[in-house]
Amino acid sequence: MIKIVIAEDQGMLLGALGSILDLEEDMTVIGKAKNGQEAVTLVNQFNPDVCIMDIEMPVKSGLDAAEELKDHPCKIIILTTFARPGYFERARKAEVGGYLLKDSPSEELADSIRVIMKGRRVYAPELVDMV
Amino acid sequence: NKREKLESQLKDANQKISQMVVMEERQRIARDLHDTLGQKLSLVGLKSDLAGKLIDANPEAAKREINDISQTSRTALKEVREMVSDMRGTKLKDELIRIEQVLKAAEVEFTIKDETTLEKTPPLVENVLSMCLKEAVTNIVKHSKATTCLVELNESVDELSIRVKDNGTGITGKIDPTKKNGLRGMEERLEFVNGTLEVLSKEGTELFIRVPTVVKQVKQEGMA
Amino acid sequence: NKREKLESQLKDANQKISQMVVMEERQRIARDLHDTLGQKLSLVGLKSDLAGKLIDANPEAAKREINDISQTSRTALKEVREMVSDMRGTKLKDELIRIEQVLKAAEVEFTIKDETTLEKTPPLVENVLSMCLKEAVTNIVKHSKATTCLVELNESVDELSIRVKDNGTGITGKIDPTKKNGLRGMEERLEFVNGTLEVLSKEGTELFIRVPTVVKQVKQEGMA
Ligand SMILES: Nc1ncnc2c1ncn2[C@@H]1O[C@H](COP(=O)(O)OP(=O)(O)OP(=O)(O)O)[C@@H](O)[C@H]1O
Ligand SMILES: Nc1ncnc2c1ncn2[C@@H]1O[C@H](COP(=O)(O)OP(=O)(O)OP(=O)(O)O)[C@@H](O)[C@H]1O
Ligand SMILES: [K+]
Ligand SMILES: [Mg+2]
Ligand SMILES: [Mg+2]
Ligand SMILES: [Mg+2]
Repeated sequence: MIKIVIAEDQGMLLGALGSILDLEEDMTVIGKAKNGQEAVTLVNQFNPDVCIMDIEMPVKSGLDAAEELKDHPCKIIILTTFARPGYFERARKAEVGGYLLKDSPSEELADSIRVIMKGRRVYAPELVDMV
Repeated sequence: NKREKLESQLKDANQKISQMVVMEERQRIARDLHDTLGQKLSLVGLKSDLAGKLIDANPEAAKREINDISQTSRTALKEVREMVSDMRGTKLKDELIRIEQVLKAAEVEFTIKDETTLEKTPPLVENVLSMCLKEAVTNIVKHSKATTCLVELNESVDELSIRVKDNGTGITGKIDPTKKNGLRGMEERLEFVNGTLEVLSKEGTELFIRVPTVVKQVKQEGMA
Repeated sequence: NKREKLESQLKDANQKISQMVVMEERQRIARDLHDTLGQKLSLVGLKSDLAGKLIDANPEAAKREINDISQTSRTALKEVREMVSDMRGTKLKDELIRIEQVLKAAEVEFTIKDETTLEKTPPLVENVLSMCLKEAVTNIVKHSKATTCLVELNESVDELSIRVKDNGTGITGKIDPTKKNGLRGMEERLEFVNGTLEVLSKEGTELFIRVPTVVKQVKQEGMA
């Protein structure tokens, strides 16, 4: 079972992401955070396999949280809508497992999570192109 | 030839400025778009996936998701509309409705003769004309003491015109151009689309606004 | 004074043009937005209502509607993304990262010396420089057979410069300006921000790009 923590400040999005991943047979969402700070706390507390992060959140951004969790065995996946200058570079330096589009089809997201669990990195070309 | 050289430098300069300004404007709009729409469209995408998965096992939950989708897409549409209408400026026909309300509130009897379709009128021209109409009516309400106002719009092959006539005091006294912006602003913006403003003050005030139908972007004549 | 009058006219003209251009650009984007996004969001709204109604009577049909919603919302977002990226232009620091990746993939050893903060560099200048850098590196990968590439950025009080040097074949033979656009395009865009391009071909190719830091909107010298 792949244990997942999700951090997203938009409530409905957080709920939808959680439900959709919970429907996958090999995944379970064990925690939901509303900002990067909560995400860091949940990851340290529950040791999930994967933490999915939005970038722009109050208190602490997803990128800040990812940097903080760089040495934690939990794999970080950043989800974002548009490329913003400098974001990809920071994500890469934080050695995140994935840098994906928020609107990637849920099948694709689930597949990416499985691939990232095997140690590979997955970057959405739409986001890398615009670095 | 000195003058020719000057004009060509002017053209160059204008081109540079135009492009610079366009880029800055695009960046501003891009930022706006990003924040409002991206989130909502992502949400719709995710929720539709979720609804699809729930439909057999839990149709009631699927309905709730579909309901959220409906709400979210409509909010997003409303935002797009607002953004678009902000960007577009005011339509002349909308301004006509607005001035009707303003005059009604001021108890000025309003007559309108509108023969225009505005089919070929560029948005920029419409925007300038709306602004002129608005200022003309604001002046009537503020200064004229008029009891009637007539607005006449005409369209011919080569020009569009608006006449705004009131039966008030007429413009009395000298206008101090350092203090008053309304009429001067109208003239400036009209010049922009090669239009003209005539002001008549006789049995009330009459403004006659004319704009040629084909807009030349830059006035090259009489520059130097 | 004639010259002063002329300069002030020029300033006025520039201001007017800027305003006009912004308005036109906004209207163009507004039209695009309306056409691409407005349509799709309306469709999503309608289809979500339909799906809600079908869910009990015909769940398979409801699934098809939901599937359409999923597709439509993602296409819409893709379009917005493309629009935003077209609009935004590229930051120089981002382009530096991009070329590093490109050169790495092409197995060209990359050295960079960057002393710039770009704090006062206008977006337009950054965009032009990014474009030049991108083209210079594309040329190295395409034509030079180089094994090393050096990029040096410098900022002084009054200018910003970029040197791009490779150890490849150098530019051999004549350039046919009707076929080749890269170097010419660089020159043209640089001219736009009063910049210059020098090309040296000796032990490889060296491009030297210079842009004055204070972009004078209009060259005032030698005006009259
Ligand atoms: N319809 C009118 N009837 C009578 N007087 C008018 C009318 N329109 C304008 N005026 C006179 O002309 C003057 C100049 O008008 P203008 O619109 O330029 O400035 P304003 O309305 O006083 O100030 P602003 O438009 O900048 O708020 C007014 O102050 C007023 O005295
Ligand atoms: N770094 C370089 N090393 C060797 N030759 C070069 C280099 N840069 C340019 N050239 C030569 O100069 C020519 C013109 O370059 P330019 O960028 O203008 O056109 P292009 O790259 O051939 O086509 P385009 O840029 O329009 O795709 C090239 O065709 C190539 O022969
Ligand atoms: K599960
Ligand atoms: Mg967020
Ligand atoms: Mg006024
Ligand atoms: Mg080239």
